[in-house]
Amino acid sequence: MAQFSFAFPKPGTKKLLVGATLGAALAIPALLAGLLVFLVPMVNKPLLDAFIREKLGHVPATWVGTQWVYAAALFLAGIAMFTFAAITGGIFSWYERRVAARIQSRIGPNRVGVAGFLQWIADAVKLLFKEDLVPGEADAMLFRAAPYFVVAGMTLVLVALPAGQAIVVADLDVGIFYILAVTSFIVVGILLSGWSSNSKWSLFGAIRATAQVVSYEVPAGLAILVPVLMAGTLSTQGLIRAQGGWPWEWFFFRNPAAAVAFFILFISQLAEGNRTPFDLAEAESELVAGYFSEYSGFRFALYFLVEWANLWIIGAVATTLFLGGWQIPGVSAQTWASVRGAGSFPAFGWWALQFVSLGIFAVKTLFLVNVVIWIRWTLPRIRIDQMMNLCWKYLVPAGFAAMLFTLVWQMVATWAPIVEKITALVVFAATVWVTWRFLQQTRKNVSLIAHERVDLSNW
Amino acid sequence: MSKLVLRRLDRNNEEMLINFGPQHPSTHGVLNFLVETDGEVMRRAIPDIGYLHRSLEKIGEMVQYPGYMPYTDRIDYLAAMFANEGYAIAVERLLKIEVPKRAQYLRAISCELNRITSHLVSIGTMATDIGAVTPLVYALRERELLNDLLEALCGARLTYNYHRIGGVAFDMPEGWRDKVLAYLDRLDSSIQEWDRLISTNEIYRKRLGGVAVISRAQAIDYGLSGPNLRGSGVDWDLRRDVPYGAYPDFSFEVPVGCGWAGVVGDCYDRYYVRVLEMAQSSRIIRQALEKMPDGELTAKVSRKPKPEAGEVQSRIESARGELAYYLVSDGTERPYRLRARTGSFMAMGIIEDISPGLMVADLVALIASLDVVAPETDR
Amino acid sequence: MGASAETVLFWIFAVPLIASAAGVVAARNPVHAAMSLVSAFFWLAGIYVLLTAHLLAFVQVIVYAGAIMVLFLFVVMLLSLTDAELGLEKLSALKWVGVVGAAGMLVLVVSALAQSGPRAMRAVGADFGTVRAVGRILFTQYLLPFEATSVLLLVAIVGAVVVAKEKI
Amino acid sequence: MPSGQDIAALLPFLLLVLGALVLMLSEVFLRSGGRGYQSGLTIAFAAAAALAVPFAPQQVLFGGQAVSDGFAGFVTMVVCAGLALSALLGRGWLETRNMERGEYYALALFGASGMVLLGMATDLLLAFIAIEVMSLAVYSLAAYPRRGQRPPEAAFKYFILGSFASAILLYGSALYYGATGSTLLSAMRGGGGALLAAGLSLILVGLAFKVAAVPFHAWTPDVYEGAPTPATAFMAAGVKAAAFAFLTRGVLAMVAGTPFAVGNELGGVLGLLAVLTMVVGNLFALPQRNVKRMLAYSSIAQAGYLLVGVIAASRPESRAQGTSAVLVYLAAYAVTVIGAFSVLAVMEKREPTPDAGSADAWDVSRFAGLASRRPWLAFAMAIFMLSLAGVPPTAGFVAKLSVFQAAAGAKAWGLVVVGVLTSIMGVYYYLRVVVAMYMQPAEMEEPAAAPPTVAIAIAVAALLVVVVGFSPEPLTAWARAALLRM
Repeated sequence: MAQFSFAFPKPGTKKLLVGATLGAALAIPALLAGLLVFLVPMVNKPLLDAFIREKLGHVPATWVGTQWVYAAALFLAGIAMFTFAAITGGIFSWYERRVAARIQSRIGPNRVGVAGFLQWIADAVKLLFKEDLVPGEADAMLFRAAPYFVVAGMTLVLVALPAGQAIVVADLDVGIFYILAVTSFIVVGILLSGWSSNSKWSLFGAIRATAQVVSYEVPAGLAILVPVLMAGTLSTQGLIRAQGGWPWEWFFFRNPAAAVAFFILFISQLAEGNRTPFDLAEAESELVAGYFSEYSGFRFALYFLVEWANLWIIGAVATTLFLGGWQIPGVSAQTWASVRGAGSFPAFGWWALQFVSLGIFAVKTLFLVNVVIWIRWTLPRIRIDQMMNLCWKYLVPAGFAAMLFTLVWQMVATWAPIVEKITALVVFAATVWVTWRFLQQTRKNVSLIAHERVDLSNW
Repeated sequence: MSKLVLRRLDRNNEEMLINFGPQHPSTHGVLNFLVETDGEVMRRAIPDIGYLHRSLEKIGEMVQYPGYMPYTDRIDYLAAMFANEGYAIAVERLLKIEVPKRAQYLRAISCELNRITSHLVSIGTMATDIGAVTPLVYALRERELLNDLLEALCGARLTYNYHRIGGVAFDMPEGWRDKVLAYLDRLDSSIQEWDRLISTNEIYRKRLGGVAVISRAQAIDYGLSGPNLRGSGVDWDLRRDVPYGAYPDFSFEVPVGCGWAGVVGDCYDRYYVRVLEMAQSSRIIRQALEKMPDGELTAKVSRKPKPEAGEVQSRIESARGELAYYLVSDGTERPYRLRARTGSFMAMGIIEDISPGLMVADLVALIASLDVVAPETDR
Repeated sequence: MGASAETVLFWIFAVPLIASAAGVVAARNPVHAAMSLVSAFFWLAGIYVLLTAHLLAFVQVIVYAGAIMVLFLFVVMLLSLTDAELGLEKLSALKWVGVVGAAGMLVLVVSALAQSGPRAMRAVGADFGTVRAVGRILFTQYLLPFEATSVLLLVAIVGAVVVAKEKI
Repeated sequence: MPSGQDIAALLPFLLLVLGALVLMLSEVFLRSGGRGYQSGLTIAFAAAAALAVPFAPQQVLFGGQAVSDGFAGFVTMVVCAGLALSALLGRGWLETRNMERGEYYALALFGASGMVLLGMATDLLLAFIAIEVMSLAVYSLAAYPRRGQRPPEAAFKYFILGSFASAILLYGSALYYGATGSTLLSAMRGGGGALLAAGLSLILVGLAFKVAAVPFHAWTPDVYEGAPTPATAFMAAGVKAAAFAFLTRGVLAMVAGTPFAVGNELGGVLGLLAVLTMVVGNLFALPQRNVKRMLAYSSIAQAGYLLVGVIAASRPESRAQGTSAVLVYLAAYAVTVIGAFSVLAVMEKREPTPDAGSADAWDVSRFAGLASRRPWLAFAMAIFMLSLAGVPPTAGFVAKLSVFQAAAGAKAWGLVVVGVLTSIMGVYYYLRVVVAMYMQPAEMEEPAAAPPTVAIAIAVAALLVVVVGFSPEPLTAWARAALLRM
């Protein structure tokens, strides 16, 4: 990539900015990880009790209104998750622009901070200061309310979405189903924003988005059923606990149908998140900006916050269901228990392992986030009838087939567990080989561009 | 919107009427389409032109013959060389001037380079209109390099004003020939990269293949020309069939649509004809650079030419189809009448009749595949 | 959590539920009415959660708020009725009949409930409302209605397509 | 878990659903060529379902949610017969209008499956689902010809009011569940209380709508008139049979289990409903010159007579007599009304489409002088009219006689008197058609020839009506044998 230059009036400014960037780049992830690891597990009541008892030296039962303390802890954990979503969303916005620029042989944002790292803060501030316009003739109340539905749908998902062994706000019995359900807030928000804008393009986009999301919920639901059948639970943590740390213990490899289901889910999530090649709802070249054409300022920022925070959700859901979640290779449930120690408040090693599990989860998720970004900047958009065809004629039948196959497969696996082990290894080996071939082909394609890269800056 | 267009709408409430433009990301300039849709399917799209009308033909009657040359740049700012050349040839015919060989070669080179830049924009925006953003950037990257070359040749990146009555303005700068040859090498591999990236992309082929098919007969009836005509399978190219300038000296092929991704005459054919034409342009430029004769840059032309009364027409193969100038002289130093027949204007005419039954997303593909440029439509 | 927090939560869910239910009836704009219904569904889901019927709560959200109401809104928005088409607010005789009928219904239900009085509630099992428990009961005790529902949905789809088709 | 026996008992229902699926798939895979096979397939599946009835084990199914007994078997037979006859009618009617498609028969089969299930249901939840399967199919059938305004309008009216009735039924079921802790009809045993009474009355309202009892009948004339004639015939025969089957079960369960009995609270309501329905149905039918509308009001009136049978069945002393009377009436009415609608289908104005502005499409004057032009058709129509009026020797007479006998057995003399008087009133408007056919000169153009399948349907229906009229014993014996298990 071409080098980028800074031209600041005073040398001190540059140093300051570099420092700020580095500080932010280190501090923000550390802050997020700390928030997640220390605050979120505290929602667990025994853990919080133990913390108050052993670290603060109080007996919670003697307090006035103990349950409000628990409620406050819950609230704090919720705030932590929202902060996490907002900050990752912001960083993803910068990251996607940099990746897009790299793909397009551009430089991308590079003015605010080193490599433009603080660009997302600048953008957020700019958008907050812009006028919050409501078009005349728009249904002002619904127009104002619509973005909150969208944000609520995204935030509520995070409640049941794990990020580590004990890092989940609420390990619901209906976990993954809850995630599917609260996502429907987003549809309502989109529909409202499109209609209340009183613009034909907005309505067009909203209707496309709704048709798309409602349709793709079906294959997504079917694909989710495959790991659910394999784990025998809907709880997100239960799903992860049913998998293992090594790749061949992941659901993705344990069952050929699960691999298919992974791709069905991934495609459906792209569609539900309105990402290319399914970005029909905000198709710039057709619908201007789709359902949020008329939005500006703060509310516009909310849509984009959701769009990028959604990246994390796409990756995290797929990781949870198919890629072993936070499971650390070689660390079993017994290890977790022994590291935790006998005391009611866990020992240091347990907290350290939480960090590791968070790291593993984040790496897998971020890999999928990268894939989503690559796809977005590579593929054209499909047409609405093609999108519907793909959903109803291919993904839904394939989802059914995968589900039925899994039912049979579970019986076989119970009858002869060795079959599952062998399959896992075979599928894993096949995946490695396919990845290797893909990389080779990519190398070849790159080398086919015979001419040397031209320096754009001075030619 | 103009009353004229409104009068043509017989509306019933089942359909939604949308103004597709004049401010719209994929109208390629200031165009408007009145789109009647029934859900995603269009009943029809009525083009509403004139937003970029600048009286260029009338201006032609006000200025002297050489003074009009910079105005021709504005007829089609993406392919200004052709507008230059067409006007120059028309006036030369009026004055009965023979253009020197070297100037003819330089005209061919500049025009073919311009054809490549124009087609790069066309296919790049086409990919963007279909939803892939990256290919546009690749196309523009290649075009920037080419613009550098054209800037070195004539001092401008967009409105070249390079051709003169009787020849061209400047000779090749030193070292320019090698830079062009180096660029053409790069272009050939870029086209391959382009094919891998987008032309063979399954989604792209599905989006364009079989969409908005213009049959051979329709294309001829509606007066389509250039790549749009050849996309419909008509083997017609003025450079070969009604040769002018230096073109008889070069050997090249004329790509014709043959249903690469579906039916002959669909959007993909029109798109891919352009991709192939870039390679042919490269071939022509190589030959021209190789055979470049020495000689004068311009013929002897007076500063204030006063042609005899009469009328002429010139036809050239522009990037957007046949560009024809019709000039009437009354013996003074200003034209009595100047008229430009442009490819985009003719292409706009077919949209209303092809659009019924297409989806809204297909309209975007149709407009992009016809490579309509607003200034050329309105002039 | 103790009883008091639960009570507070109950009121947090119940009051807006009634308010949005009233909004459905009172709203003149059909989109506003539909949105009130959506919000009523969400509050109702909250009450289900309070009753430890988690699965039911989220089924409620995904099916009603997520799918049915979205399609409903879809249609209402596409119709885009103007004020003129919606008609003026008039209390015609038929409306009075409706009011009287609704009042009668209210009296009937309230008096019936009042007469039957508070009854001892059975304590629910630990797995009450869990996916496992609901699934077990659906596939044993309610197997026949459950499977018959699939026929019902199929009929609904076929019927909708037949009715909506432009020509036979 | 369901046993093989449970599945075997459900076989009629399953066969009808299978038939619907086969017909839908046939439309996908056998699109080319004629569609004559579709009505044939429908009849085959109806016949198979009917044939499965005698083999169904007589037992309580699925933990008491449904029951397979003689009563349900009889209702299944009636529904299947109605389905087969209306499929024959549908074939001719749809083909001449070039709108024959697999969906029509699939929907009819689905509707029949709902009716069969409703006949077996002893659980409010299952009954609700069955009612919805039946109703949704019938709504769509009513809207099936999308030409003109009338069918969609009729279907829409039916749909809105029907959904409202379903909602009331559901609300009643919820109160019922609140009172008893179960949706099973048997859960009423020992129950009582105001909540149960409220629930039951709401359920009754819902069911009264489905059987078109006054004052919940308002939809009937418009829907019967607007729906395509074969669909109307199927609707009149099948929906009535299934809804009455469940109503009978419900009333019997209530009488057995609760202090509410006929004669005091709800029975009085039922009696009032019966009287109103008989009187109002017949009174409104009197001035109708539109034969289709007249038949609609007639079907309301018939619901009144059936209610009399249900009331009789609710009394312990006339239980067996009452239930068998209801069954006989349902069978007789189904055959007769399909026959009548078949003749009407032949006679109705074909072009332009039956729509607003062509109210005379079914005017009685179209029948004028039919006897001289189409003596057999006129003869069949006369038989059906006489049967509807309850004139011997027809099935209608047998049905009315058994209902009134049962009511007399229950000592419900008031109902008997009202029933007989209104029947006599009914003779007037039924005979108007006969008079027009036999005693008035022809005014209209030559009526079109009956398509062969419709002719078969008319012939079979007429034959059945006459045979039952002359020797009612097999039918009544069968109905008596069809025991109702609680």
